Amino acid sequence: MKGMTIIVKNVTALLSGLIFLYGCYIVLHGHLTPGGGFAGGIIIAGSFILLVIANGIQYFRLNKEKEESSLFEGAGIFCFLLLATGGLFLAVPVFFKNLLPGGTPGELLSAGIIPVYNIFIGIEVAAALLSIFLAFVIFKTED
Amino acid sequence: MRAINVLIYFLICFATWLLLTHNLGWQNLVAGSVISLLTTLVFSRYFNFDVTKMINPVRWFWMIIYIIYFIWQCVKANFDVAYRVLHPAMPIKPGIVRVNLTLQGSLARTILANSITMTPGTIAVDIIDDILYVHWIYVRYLDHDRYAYRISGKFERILKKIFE
Amino acid sequence: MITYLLCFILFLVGLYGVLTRKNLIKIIIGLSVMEYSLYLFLALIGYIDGGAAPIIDPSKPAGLVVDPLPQAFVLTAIVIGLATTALLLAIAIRLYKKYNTFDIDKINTLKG
Amino acid sequence: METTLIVILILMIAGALHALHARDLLSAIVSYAVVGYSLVVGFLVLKAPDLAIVQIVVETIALIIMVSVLIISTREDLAKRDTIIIKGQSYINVRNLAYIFFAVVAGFFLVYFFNMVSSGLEPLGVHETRMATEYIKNGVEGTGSVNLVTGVLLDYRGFDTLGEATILFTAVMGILAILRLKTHKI
Repeated sequence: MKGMTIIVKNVTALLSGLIFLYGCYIVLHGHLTPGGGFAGGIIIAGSFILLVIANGIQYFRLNKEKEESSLFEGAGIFCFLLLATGGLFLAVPVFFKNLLPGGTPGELLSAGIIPVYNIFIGIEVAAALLSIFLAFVIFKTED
Repeated sequence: MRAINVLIYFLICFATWLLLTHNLGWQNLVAGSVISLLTTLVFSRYFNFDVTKMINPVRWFWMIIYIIYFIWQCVKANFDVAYRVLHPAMPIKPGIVRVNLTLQGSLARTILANSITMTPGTIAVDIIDDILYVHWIYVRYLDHDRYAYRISGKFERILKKIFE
Repeated sequence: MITYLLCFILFLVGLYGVLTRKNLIKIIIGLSVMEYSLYLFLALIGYIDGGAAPIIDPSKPAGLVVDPLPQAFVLTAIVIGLATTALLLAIAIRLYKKYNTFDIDKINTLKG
Repeated sequence: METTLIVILILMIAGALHALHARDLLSAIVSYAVVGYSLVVGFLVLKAPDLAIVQIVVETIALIIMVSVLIISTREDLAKRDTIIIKGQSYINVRNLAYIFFAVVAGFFLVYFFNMVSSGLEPLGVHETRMATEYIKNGVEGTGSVNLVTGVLLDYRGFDTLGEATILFTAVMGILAILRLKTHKI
């Protein structure tokens, strides 16, 4: 993939950060507004995919980036499991125990552990989709 | 210049966060600054435009004039294209023309190309080495100076006042 | 009731595509269409007449709300559907690189 | 309400049929996108904004991946197959009759099962499930999440989400194994 014209590159440079910000907003407000880890993770992956499509793959050292995204994926799912078993440390023998204090519903810091779950699911989904896309792109340029 | 760019990018991100959330509670402000910092860390390296000139208020004044002029051009072009589509004989003569750009700076060129694209009837195809390729629905002149003035002359003059 | 019937017909269209098409891409499209019909069917089951979206304003008394349980199921199923579609596409492109065709009949005869 | 859904479903069926019969694979994928984006509108009509957001981004990413597959390979569907007509041999032979028989039997069973399932369903809009009233009444106090879908997904049904994450992880590992790069020469 060669990359597109300078117009597309400039517009992408302006917008991809804001798309990333929007994805983070969707993830963080998953317990208040429609959205959550899945939708936000896919939008975050979309911002990176936009950069790769616009700038071409020579712009990034992609092999390294693919390893990093796989690493993030593993870290995300591991933290998710760790939080799920986290009740054991507080001597509560329930898997997926909502162990943080609840707070008042409707605030950003509420719903106990659900926002934290959302963040880790967002990391996992974003890394998974990014590595799927990069695998296809690298496979295409291989031979 | 680099540090100012990063700072301006952070402010843009934070303003976008506030516009998205509509909430001034302390939790929201802390979350917004953390997310904006993260975005700045990852994406500010792609934001390398020269933005220090934009502090001058005269340039903002010209930007307002540019927006008004652009909307006026857009309305005129809309009626023109609607006339061409609805006319039974369909008086179109499409073609791709080359326009030599006198404008420097990639951000200004991007805005110029996007303005040309958003005006109905013309589409900016590509920019290769100071030459802008434009697809035009009715190629009126074959002389370079005349069609260049017709397509991008006024736009370019105002954009020069904004960005240079 | 007619919406359920149309969902079933959409499922049958997908099944028809999987069974009769020879092109791998079209088989994948057929599988996705079957998945989509199931998502819509589950969302239809959870719908309540006059219900609001399942986001409750805590300051007001809760009114009638659409059932959130099928929506949660469909949410996970959509992401899994994307992953399996991508996996099938990866297999298809590997087969294309090896046999230079998407036709499953030709792949069958060329094997060995 | 129901008419809107019927129109959307008919559009989806038409899109799916065209996707399965188009000769150019790129137009097949565009018709497939019609199915996916109509599904987004359907979710919005059914008051499921979470599903609509997820479906619209998933559909976009799926289209990008599909087009990236098509760019590597061919855009043409299969070459036109010449049907060989041998004189004196009729189309009605044992093999074709067996195919028709199996198709009829399978269709009969599918319609029978659908009939069996749909006789137990309430009509659209009427809904009496025990879990729904329970979740709606106690969901906000129980989980603290205003968005009930997130509350169900991550609190009541956390196991499902863990399984979903595992499947996603496994699928990505499978894709990376299938599309493995050449071994590095060091």
